[in-house]
Amino acid sequence: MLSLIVFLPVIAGLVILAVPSSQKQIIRIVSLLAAVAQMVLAVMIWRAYDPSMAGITAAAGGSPEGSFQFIERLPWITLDLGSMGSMNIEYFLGVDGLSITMVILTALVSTIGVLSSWTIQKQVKGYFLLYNLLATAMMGCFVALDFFLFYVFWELMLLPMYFLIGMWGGPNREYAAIKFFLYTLFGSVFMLLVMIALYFSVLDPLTGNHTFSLVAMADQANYVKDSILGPDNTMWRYVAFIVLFVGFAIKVPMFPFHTWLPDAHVEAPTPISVILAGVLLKLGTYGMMRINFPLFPEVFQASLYVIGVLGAINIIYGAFCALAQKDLKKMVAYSSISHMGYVLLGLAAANSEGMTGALYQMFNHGTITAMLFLLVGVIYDRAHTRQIEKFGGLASYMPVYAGVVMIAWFASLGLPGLSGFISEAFVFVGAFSAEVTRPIAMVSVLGIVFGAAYLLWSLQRMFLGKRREDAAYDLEIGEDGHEHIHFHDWKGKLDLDGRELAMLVPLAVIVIFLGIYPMPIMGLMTTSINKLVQVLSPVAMATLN
Amino acid sequence: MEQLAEIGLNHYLSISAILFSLGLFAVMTRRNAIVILMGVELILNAANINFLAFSKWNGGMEGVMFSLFVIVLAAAEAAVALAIIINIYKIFSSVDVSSVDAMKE
Amino acid sequence: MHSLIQLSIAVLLLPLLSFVFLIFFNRRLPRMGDFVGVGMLGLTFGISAYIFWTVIVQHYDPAFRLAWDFTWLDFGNVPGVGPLQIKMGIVVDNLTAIMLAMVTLISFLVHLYSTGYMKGDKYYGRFFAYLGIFTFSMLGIVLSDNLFSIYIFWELVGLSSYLLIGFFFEKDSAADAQKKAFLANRVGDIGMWLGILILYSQFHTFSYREIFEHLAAGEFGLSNAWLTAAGILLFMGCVGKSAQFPLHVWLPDAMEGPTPVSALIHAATMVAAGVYFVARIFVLLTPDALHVIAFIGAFTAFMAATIAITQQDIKRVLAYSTVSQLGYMVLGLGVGAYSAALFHLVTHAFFKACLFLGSGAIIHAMHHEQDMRWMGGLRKNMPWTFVTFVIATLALAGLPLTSGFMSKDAILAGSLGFAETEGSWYFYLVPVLGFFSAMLTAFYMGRQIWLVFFGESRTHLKPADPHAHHGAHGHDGHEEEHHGVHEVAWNMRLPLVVLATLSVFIVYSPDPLDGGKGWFMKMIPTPATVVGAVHAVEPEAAAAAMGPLVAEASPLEGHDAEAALHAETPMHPEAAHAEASGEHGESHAFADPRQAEIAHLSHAAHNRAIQISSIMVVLGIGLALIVYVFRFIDPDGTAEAIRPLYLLSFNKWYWDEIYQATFIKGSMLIAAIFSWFDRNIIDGMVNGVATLTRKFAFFNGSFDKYAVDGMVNFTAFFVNTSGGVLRKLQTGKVQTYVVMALLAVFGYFVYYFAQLVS
Amino acid sequence: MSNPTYTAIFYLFAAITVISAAFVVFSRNIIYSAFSLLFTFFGAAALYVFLSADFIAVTQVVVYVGGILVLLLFGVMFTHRVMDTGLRADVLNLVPGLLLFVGILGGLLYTFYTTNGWMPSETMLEGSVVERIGFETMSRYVLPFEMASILLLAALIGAAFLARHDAGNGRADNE
Repeated sequence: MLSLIVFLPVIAGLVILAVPSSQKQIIRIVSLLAAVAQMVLAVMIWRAYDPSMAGITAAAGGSPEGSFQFIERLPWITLDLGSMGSMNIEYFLGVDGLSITMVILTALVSTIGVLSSWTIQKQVKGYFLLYNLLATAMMGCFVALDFFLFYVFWELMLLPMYFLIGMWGGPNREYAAIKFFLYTLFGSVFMLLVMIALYFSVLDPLTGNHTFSLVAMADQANYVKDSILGPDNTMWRYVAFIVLFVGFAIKVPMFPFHTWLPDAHVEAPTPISVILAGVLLKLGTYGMMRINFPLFPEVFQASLYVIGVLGAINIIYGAFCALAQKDLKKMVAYSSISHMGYVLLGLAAANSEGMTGALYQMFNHGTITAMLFLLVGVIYDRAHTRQIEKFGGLASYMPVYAGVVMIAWFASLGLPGLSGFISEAFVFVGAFSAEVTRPIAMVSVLGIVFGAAYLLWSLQRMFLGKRREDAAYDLEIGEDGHEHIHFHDWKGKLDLDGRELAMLVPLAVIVIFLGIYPMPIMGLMTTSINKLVQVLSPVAMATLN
Repeated sequence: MEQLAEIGLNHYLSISAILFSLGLFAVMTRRNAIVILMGVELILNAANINFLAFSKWNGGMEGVMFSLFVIVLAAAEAAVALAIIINIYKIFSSVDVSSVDAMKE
Repeated sequence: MHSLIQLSIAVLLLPLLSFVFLIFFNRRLPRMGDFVGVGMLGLTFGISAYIFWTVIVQHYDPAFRLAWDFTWLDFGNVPGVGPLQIKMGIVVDNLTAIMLAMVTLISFLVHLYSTGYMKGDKYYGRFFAYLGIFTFSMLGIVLSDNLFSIYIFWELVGLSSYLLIGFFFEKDSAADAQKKAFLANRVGDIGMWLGILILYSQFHTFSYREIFEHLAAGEFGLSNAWLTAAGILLFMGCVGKSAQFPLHVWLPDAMEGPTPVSALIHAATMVAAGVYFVARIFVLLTPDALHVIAFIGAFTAFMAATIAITQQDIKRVLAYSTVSQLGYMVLGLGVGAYSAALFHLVTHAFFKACLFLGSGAIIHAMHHEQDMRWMGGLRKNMPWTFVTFVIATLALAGLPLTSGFMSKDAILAGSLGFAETEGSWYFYLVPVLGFFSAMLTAFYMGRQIWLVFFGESRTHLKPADPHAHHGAHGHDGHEEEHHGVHEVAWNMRLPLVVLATLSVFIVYSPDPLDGGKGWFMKMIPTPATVVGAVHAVEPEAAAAAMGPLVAEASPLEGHDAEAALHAETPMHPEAAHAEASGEHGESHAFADPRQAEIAHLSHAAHNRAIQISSIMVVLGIGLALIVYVFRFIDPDGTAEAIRPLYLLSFNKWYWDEIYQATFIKGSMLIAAIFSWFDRNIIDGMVNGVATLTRKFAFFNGSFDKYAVDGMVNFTAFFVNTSGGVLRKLQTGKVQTYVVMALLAVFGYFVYYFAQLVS
Repeated sequence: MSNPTYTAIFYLFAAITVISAAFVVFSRNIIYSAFSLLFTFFGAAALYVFLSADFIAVTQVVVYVGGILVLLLFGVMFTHRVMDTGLRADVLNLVPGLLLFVGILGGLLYTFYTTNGWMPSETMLEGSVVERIGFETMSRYVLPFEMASILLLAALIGAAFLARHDAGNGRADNE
């Protein structure tokens, strides 16, 4: 089941390979079918998922059965290293409350992304090949339970992303692509080292061999006493934690490693921005929750304050930077930085409310930011500019568009009744309940105000009032006597057309529904989050020692 | 001369080494694409001799089977390579590989 | 589920239904679906009236409380806390029943009124949809049984207020005003949110009832300063929403919205929600927090009254008057005059809605002229409006025989009692500011009545200005030159009459001089504080005092998520008993001596308050008559004489300018700095790293210029340079490659043999 | 294997193979190269017989001589006018080529003659292997066998497509 959902896009990619590149429509439809099938599978997994199973660590007795679900475990690569023993790498998939949420999000955003890619005209075949590869890599990252396998998918993601930005991007795309590539590569190189060190420090309790299994790694009892990352080797454990944290933080992206994000977003084509913000950023925080924290819980406990402060900086710094932007897409990019700060803050709270809020925020940010970038794409398609001051009074002329923008913008600024609010609220609830992060939470709430400020201000400048003198469109009086606007070389429908609605309306419905009743998603994660909190708690570590 | 009289493994290996080096030389130095192709055939034959010789002195069938597949491969390779050469000739009006340097820089 | 609960849920959801229906289908319906909105609200009001009738009139029970909730979020078995569920629910008690009736009545009347006022607007149907979502959110605030859901609805009314203020969004001023309103409210909201978090972090629940129980049991884990902080922070929500100083600046600007909206949201209901919320959490406010609230209320009442004197725009006068009256209510809560404050909330809602709708009728009739300088003499043209407007004005000014008189006097009496209880001289500032504001109120309302309705029409005096027409919203088609001003149609007149009727004393109390004899003050008694008891009395005594409550709570502990009706025991049975038999609503026994003292002294101060305030009101009206009717004093000349004071008032104490110069400019400056920092320092740091790397790599400074563009560009450059060298080898001749590869192989051979030999 | 006749025949075929191979490489005339390649293949086939691989030898003759060589000759004739004087094939990278030729040959021979541990097993391959090839092909090597057939098919189609008349132009039109 999981293999299927992971490799479906690649299968679609192979089919596309066989289709002549002139048959653009067939290529698109094949991709769409694969994405929809992936979506259907994700829903089936969701329906069959038992939320009472915890995940995170193995069940009693050391076996992942009974803790994880939909497990697929095969020996994959077994390398004989002579005197160093053998390298056992497994093909090990499974989901728990952390991953199932992300699996649903990935399937959803991938499908939206395919729809949004319909307008790509340049080298359609190559584009969709890379796109499908990317979809596989993302999904694989979320379901891999073997660190090596995770790493493979993690690196596999880089390549298509690099080309998708570098070939289908905006004018400065090569700079952005290389910047993205180097930043993330920088992070993952260190991850590789830690991964190998971990391998030699952990034994699988069932087989007695060294293992890459994340499930075994998450249990501190499995660490070899005198190994490099063994329980007594405090210094190296700190180093490993920090190195991993930086690796994931680059992806989040966390201040001060965030500068690749605005560049990448501004240059990337709309669907890639959607994927980037909707799924890729979550991999950073997902990695922290899955790998970074449970593997080094005592270091995590010691660094709560630092993580919290970094989260707060992200929130407020991102909001202020967004306030200063003139390019709409750049503003949305900085808002992403701000919103991912909430995730970090929630994680730093280290309690169930905060962590649930963080994970739920990851999901909601995925859907909301996807909407934001799609909406930016809609206006960019029409006007060929994203400068905020080139618009004005659009609400009169494009009412449906303005309505959807309203929903997305308000969801982003955390209006109750829309999903973003609940996650932000519980991030704050958690952060405030924890002694360590309480002062940080009190400062970070300012982010709510500034978030509202930049979003409302851009809303006002673009949609309210009347057309500006130097706007990117012309005003004309229609036959019915009303004023209409006209974009210079836009042949399509002025307001949202069917395809754009097909992307935006489901997202809007999800955002509203999950804002009113979050349990369908939140219910999946609570058991796992509680388990995670327990694994990370100082009490659990005290009993271990 | 005892060694020369007794036909051993090394004799075959020597022949194979000579054929291989000759084939390599052709591939390296000749400008004519067809001669290069011939060099490749020589290399393949050298390999075949090696396989069979080792197979004989080892008593197993692996080398024999492998050499069979090498021949199959050689046939396929020759067919495709010649097709490519003919195409090159059509485009460049020459089979001189040194003039086919569109990849330069 | 109790039928009243079912009806309350219906009341809550019907306006939402109206919103959803209208937002999607308004263009497909005849008359853009206004009948849907009006009909739904009529139905809602009918149900609310039934609830009111049942709860208050038919079966009045002082301890009446119905609650219903369901598990909204389930966090499972949380480590360190145990099973944790977040519940959502509604609660119906006496106060709720009154608020429900009030909100739905005014909302219904405003809907009806809007069918006339908004007629012909481009987005006519959308207007009713927005009114629907506003009514829904407001009823949500009223019915909420926990802090989380009240916060949700709190922000939702903020949203509907945002939408309605900016209803004429093509006007820049409206777009500015809506943004300002939302942001000012957000600032208040984060305070409120932090207050909620303080409470949640200790008790892991949002429910009022559970929080109060825990507090009463003395389980608050932090110091008392935190509890005071929680109270003040929660009050910040009220500061934002009820436009108290220092967040009052948004309310006058909110008058950019259509006038029915001003009546509904910015006068009667939403702004009163802040007061309602403080009343809900009243029992957890510590004395220190109450002092802060009292002073903020008093200062707001006074400041807004001074500003109202000099405003020219008819709606702005009313807006500042609203701020001032809200200050009264907050003051009332701060001094502990709980019943009086809520009483004033209700009476104010009716007469202020009447004033706004009346001003709307005038503006409508005057073709969107809002400046009072160009009105005058309207009493002949618009008799209905005139009469209702005057009645409401008298109520606002606090003249006897009106509702406003009773409620305002009760608050002022409370403030006197408060000052006497607290003792220090500066606590007397509260009643003094209150009485002085009463005078100012009478003055500026007298001025308004005179300028609008008396004298001769001054329409022709208006300087010709092409931009003066505010008819930007759909009246373009039939813009007429000024001809006769006529009375408005019945659908706008009816609400005025109803609201004016509700501003008369008899509705509330048979004794026009004492609101305490009326049903309202009797039925909404001051609840016993849960913190005062803890801090004033020994813990055991507190536990004993709250005995029935705690004992009753224990079976609820394991209460399941299912919807259930809690037939609960009274919060304070002895108080209820005393009240039912006693003559005055505030004479019942309190667990807290401070509350009892205030209640006692307030009652004693009642007559004094009536005397002083009557004198003040007469002074105010007299002054208005002297200045504007008899013209003994020339208003313009006086303004010149006290020019600094006049300017201070006219420019609204310069708060807008101060905020503009500090917070807004400051934020933009920080934003610019951070953005610059991001581009230059952070990326610059990356560049710095690049420079270092380069220095290590080539200890030769001649490559300097290649590394300027940062590590990223440097890497590209490095690849480029080495590629430049290597591409010399790239002849494009396959055979050269073969040779090179073989040379490498040969090199390996040599190495291998060398190894072998050695 | 000390039979002197046997040894003599071996040396004969070895000489044919090596000398004709050298002729293939060093001949300036491509037609001569092609024909001497024929002898090389024959020689190699004979050596296969010595190595008890009679089936391979026959295959060698059939495939190489009958197939590949004919193909090569076709190639020569397609691309050159027969016996053209300008048919001389020039040489590239002569010096490094010769250097490598000598070096690699020397290296290989040195390795062969200094390595003593080739460890021939006790049993040597004797007699005909045709039957055993049949068994192996249908049992252990059935998958490679099938794949080889697919490869051949693919190569066939690919070669036909590539060499098709105006193949390049036709593709360009479709784009």
